Amino acid sequence: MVNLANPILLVVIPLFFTFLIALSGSFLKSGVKYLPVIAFALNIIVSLALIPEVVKNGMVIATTAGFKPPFAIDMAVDKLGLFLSLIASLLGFVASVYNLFYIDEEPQEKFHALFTLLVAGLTWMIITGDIFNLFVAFEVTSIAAFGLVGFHRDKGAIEAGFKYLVMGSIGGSFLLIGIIMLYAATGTLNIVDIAQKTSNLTFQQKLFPFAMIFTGLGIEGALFPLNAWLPDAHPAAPSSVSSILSGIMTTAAIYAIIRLTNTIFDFNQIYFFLMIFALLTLIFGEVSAFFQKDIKRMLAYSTIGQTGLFFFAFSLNTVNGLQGAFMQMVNHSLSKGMLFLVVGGMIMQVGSRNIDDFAGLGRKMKVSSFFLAIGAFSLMGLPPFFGFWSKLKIIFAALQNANAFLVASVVIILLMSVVEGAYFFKLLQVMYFGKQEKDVAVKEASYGMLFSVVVLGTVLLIISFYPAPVINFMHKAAAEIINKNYITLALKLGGL
Amino acid sequence: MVKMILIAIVAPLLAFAIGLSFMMIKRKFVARIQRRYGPTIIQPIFDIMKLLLKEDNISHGIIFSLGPIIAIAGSILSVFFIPIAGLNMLTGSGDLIALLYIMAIGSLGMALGAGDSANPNASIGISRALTLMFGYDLPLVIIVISVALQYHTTDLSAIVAAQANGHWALWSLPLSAIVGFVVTYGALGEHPFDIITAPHEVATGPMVEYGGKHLGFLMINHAFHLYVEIALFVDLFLGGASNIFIFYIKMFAVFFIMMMFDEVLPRFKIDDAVRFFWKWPTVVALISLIIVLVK
Amino acid sequence: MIYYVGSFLLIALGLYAVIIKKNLIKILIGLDLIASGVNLLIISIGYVKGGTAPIFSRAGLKASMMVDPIPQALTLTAIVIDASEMALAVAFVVLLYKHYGTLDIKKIRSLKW
Amino acid sequence: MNILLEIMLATPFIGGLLAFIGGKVHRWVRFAVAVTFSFLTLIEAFVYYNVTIKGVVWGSLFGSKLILQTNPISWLFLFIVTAMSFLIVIFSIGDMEEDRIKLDSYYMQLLFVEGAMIGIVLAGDLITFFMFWEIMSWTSYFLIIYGGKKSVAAGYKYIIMSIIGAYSMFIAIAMLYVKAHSLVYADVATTLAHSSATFVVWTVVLLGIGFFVKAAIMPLHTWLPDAHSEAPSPVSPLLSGVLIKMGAYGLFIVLYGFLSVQLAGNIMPSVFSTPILLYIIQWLAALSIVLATFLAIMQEDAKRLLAYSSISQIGYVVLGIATGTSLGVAGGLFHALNHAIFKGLLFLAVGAVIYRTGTRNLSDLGGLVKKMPYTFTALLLGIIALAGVPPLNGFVSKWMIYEALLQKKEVFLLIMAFIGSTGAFLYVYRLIHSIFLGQLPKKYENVKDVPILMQVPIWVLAVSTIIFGIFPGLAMNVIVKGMKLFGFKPIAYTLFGFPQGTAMGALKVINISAVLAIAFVAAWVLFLILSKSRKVSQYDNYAAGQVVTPELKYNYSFGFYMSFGRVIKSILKLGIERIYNYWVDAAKIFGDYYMRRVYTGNLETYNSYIVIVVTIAAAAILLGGKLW
Repeated sequence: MVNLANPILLVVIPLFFTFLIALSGSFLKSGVKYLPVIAFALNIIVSLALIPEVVKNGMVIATTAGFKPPFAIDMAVDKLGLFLSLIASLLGFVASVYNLFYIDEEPQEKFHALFTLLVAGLTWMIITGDIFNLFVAFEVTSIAAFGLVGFHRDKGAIEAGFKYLVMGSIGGSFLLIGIIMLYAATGTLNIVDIAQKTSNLTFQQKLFPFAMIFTGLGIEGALFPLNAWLPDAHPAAPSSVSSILSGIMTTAAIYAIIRLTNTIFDFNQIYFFLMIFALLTLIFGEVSAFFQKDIKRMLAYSTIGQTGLFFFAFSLNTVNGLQGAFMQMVNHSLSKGMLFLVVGGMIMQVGSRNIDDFAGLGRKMKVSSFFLAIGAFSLMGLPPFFGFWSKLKIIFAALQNANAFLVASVVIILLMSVVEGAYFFKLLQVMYFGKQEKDVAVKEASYGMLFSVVVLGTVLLIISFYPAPVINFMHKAAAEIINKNYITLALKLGGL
Repeated sequence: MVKMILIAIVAPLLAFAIGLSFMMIKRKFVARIQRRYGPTIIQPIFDIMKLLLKEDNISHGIIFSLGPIIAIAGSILSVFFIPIAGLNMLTGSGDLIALLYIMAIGSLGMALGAGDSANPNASIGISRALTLMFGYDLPLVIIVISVALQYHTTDLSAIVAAQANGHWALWSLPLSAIVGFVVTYGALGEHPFDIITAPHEVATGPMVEYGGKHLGFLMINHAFHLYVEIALFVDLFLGGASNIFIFYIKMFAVFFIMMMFDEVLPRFKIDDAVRFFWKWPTVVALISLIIVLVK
Repeated sequence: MIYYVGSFLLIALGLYAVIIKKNLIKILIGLDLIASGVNLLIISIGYVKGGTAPIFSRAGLKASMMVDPIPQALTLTAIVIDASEMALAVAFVVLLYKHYGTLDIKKIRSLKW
Repeated sequence: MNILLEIMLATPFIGGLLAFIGGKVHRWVRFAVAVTFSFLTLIEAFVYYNVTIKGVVWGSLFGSKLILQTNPISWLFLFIVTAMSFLIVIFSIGDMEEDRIKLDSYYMQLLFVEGAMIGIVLAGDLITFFMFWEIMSWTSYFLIIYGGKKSVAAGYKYIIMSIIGAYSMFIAIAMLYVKAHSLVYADVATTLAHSSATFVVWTVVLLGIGFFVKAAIMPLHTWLPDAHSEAPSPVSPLLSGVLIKMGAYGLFIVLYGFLSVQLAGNIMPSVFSTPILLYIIQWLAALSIVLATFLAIMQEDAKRLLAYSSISQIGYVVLGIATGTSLGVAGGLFHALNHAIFKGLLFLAVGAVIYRTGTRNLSDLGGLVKKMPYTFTALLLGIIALAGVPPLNGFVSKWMIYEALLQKKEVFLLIMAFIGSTGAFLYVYRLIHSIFLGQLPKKYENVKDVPILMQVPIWVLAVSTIIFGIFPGLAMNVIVKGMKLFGFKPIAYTLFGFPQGTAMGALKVINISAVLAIAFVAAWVLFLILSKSRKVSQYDNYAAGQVVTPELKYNYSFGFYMSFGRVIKSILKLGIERIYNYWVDAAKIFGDYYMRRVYTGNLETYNSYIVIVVTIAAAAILLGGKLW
């Protein structure tokens, strides 16, 4: 019996399937699209199997190649990593189910291979315990994403893909510089090992790699002003890909920043700057989203805004703040992932991305519209959806030990929430109460696509109405990160 | 019990008699001012009798007929809340503030009936009546408040009692009394405030469609109206009275002064009337109110 | 030291090309310059002057003489990644030229706001 | 007994879902479920009549307990919510017909709004309160936009203003949470008792903004006229009668549940023996009363007129609640009940008219008294109550508020309150005159009175105006008992009114109504004794010799108070909405301008952003981690 509770499987399974898809594409043809579903179903099983282990020990560490850390590449899954990888697998699973009915453009096998690779890379990024592996995962994700953004090969997609590629590879280079500087300073690549050795570095010695890593990951994590590729790339990509990009990729990148900042770079001076970044991201994201006519572009800008929100919560650098950030991450991953899937189905039916053409969809695509409304409400932070709890937590955390700046930030956040409400309600009222001029034959999306949406929506609804487990879990996870339990646990479990 | 029933019957009749007497006097008085001989002094009684006993009455509907009835019912109700000559009647069931609203019942009922006639003149008349009411209500409530604050009560009988032995509010609140006089004058709709009925413009306004017994009821109502307004002024500022004769004399004095003004003044435009009430009477009343507050 | 300066100069040059140059191919060259600069940086970190490969079985090799092997491994990985990225980028440029008929980045801005 | 609180809270939500599912089966299933569950809620509400339950814990969040509670004050609002919802559901069955409007989720939303409002009044801590507050906002938004094209814009304005108000509350709640880590009402009260004056004022102001938006107190009222007038007929009474009362309830809880008059008086200066904060609230309420009355007088649209009247009447509620004396607060709370009754009645009656005629433009209507006599009578009772004329219910509560103000010598506020009431004569008369009196337009000659399902709720409310007018003690039983819990001295009252000593005068409404009835009967008898009158056609009219025909629009109904409008011209010009629009437009232009300069679509610009960030980072490194 294979021990399923091995984090390496989370990466290896989808990677294996990636190659399988690429290889078998020529003779399996239409069958190839089922492979990602299997891959991510397996991934979900692995993640679930990891749960008892992680709960028992606090962390599961797997090493490769028979070495002991720090020389071996290791995968370390702690509570938060597990949760995020679970969400990544779930989102990958539902999106690949969605793809069965969504992708009809050739070359299919390449799309599915890249798609599997994308999620594999993201999972890898989340669970890796090795800083260079982080870079590799980052690049794997990026390259898969570049390809997927340009998948439609029309004017917009190519342009968006190219812009993304240029910015992404610059980001990758900066990330690599940062990693190398860390290696130069400490002589190791294992995160825990680095963390132990950075304590005798000067502030500037730490700041330089941090700045580089921050820039690199910030490009992927959609921080203002590094996020200019995002509003182009998300709409251009196929909707299932947008769902992954928006739902997991920004989250994963921000997660990496959080992990590295808290574990390796142990400084307090920097958070103020991060907060300014976060607020700018929030403001520009939400305000820009307000002016959009293209629905996917609007959601993309909204992603930027949400990123700003949870990055702000992280930059508070308190247990409560981190807890709020993680809750918001979960909320954003699920709701935004779901929204993109819903919208993809709608665009298929309507044949346009213009919001005005969505008029009257509320009556024709009832299930889709219903879940779109739920996702939008959760993002706006309206009760009783999960976004409400996370927003509550973030504001509570922000006002802890409040000074004038924090109070002003809270006011900005809430103002931006109003803006968010403004555009989401505009969308909803166009959908439900707008009059369609053109007489398009619109029907409900296919059951397979709805299945994905319903699964995500159900998960969102479940955590909305029973938020306590998630909230408590996130509290523990946040406390572990702040208290550097990651290091002690990793040391105990031989992660070093 | 018998006394109560007696009062219940006598009070409205008395009020009606007083009001009627004023109507009679006025016809003659105005004629004399205009160098006419004028009708016989009991002409209003003849008028009312004639109207009530007319055999051909026309009506535009139930609401139309209800109008005068509600008007009279409202006026009779008001009579019971104004203490007269030591009789407090129902003042324990409704104070000055309640009275202000009770006095409105009649006019609103009247408005309802007149509105149903579908005659534009009637509607315009009501529009004017309500606007004018809005106009004089502002100074009216201010002086009511000043009186209430002066005597620390809104109970009208207590106010009257506090003014016994010549401690009239007229002396302690002279400014309020003046405004009160103007307001009462406006409420009675005499010149220059006869905008509501203005025969030359809106053909007697709300009453334009009424005739026969309806109009007779309205004339009866007018008598009550005269009584209620002037009696309220007397109670508020002239200390009421211990017996009916003194009360009548005081009322007559007020009415007499009013007649002096009547017929020598032209007519306001409705918005000018409102502006007038919201300007000088309000300012003077406010000054008086502030004096009470500070004191 | 000179390696560090050189590598950073390369990176700066690449950034310059990426920002200032209008031609898509030149931008790609800029990207490649950045990547090369970074690779050079990695190599130079592990480099020991006069050092040699860290083969433990070879007799008489002192630890101070050994070149750190990890950066070299890293560089190899990075080169592979760069290469694949570049391939993808060139493919994009070809498609862009097909769609827009130009290589001027200033003219390729149908997506904005 | 206690678990019933949770059941009661859940009932409308379950009912809503069932109604939605049942609606798929058949429309009558939907109706039946909606009626059953709203009735069930009403019954459950009566279980708690005059019962006080403190703290049923139903959860916990971030270390703060989530609590449901009830007391007589809550019950008062609970009663308003459940009773009105039940009546509105019944009315909706008649009014909202399948062929006129799509009904999928109408009853679900209706019951959800009810449930949310029940949640608000039963909440025992601020998180529960805030949660249901937000749920109420968005569920009611969906109800408003059922009204068609125009209502969408109105609903949009409503939801945006609601969100702004809610977030203002949110900041205050977060401040309180951070201070005490518990948001249970009792803990909040102790927190505030040990806080600085600045903190208290900020808390109250921020919470107050949220409540004032919902209660539409004057500078924050701009959503109400649009939303109330554009919403479907059965929804308007829910909004006007019930929903805006939640703001008043919240204000009551904050002012007297958290703070108290003594406490407020200790930490801030007093004017007219009222803490200055309360005094400012009173002024805002009084301004609402007067200005909204002026605006209502000038309206040409029946529902808009009632909407402005709602702003004015809620002003009385808030004015009463903010007096801080037993009499005034009791008056304010009583007026909340009364306003729910008579404004619900008026909106339903106007809704009935709209149902039959399809218009709410006052100058298009007229003469309907002959066609819809029952609706007319009910509406007549409603306007009498609204105008505050005895013996109906509006009079009693207004009288209490006047007396309370007079006792405190707050004369300027009192004058404004009086003016609002006299102004109400003008607009209510306009309403009944233009709809029911005067000339009957030819196109409405075949109009019938509305079906029985719509009559019933209207008449239940109409009878209530009489009952609560003549027996104010019925409501006082609850209010006085509840106010004792909040530290108010109980006021003396009888079933029929207030004895001498409670206020500066006495009141016994039953005597007023009895004498009025006798006088009416006497006058009527006299009228009947006299020779019978002959009914003539409306067109047989004094028209200076002209012949009036049905084709001619003879009635005077457009611009009824035009001359009065000239008097208040300068006041009408003040447009708060214009100021808001100006700022919103400015913000939009500003936002658009910057967005266009950031996301230019030019790759070079984007790349230079990266370089800028790196440069800033490099500068930070060179400066030793400090940029300033």
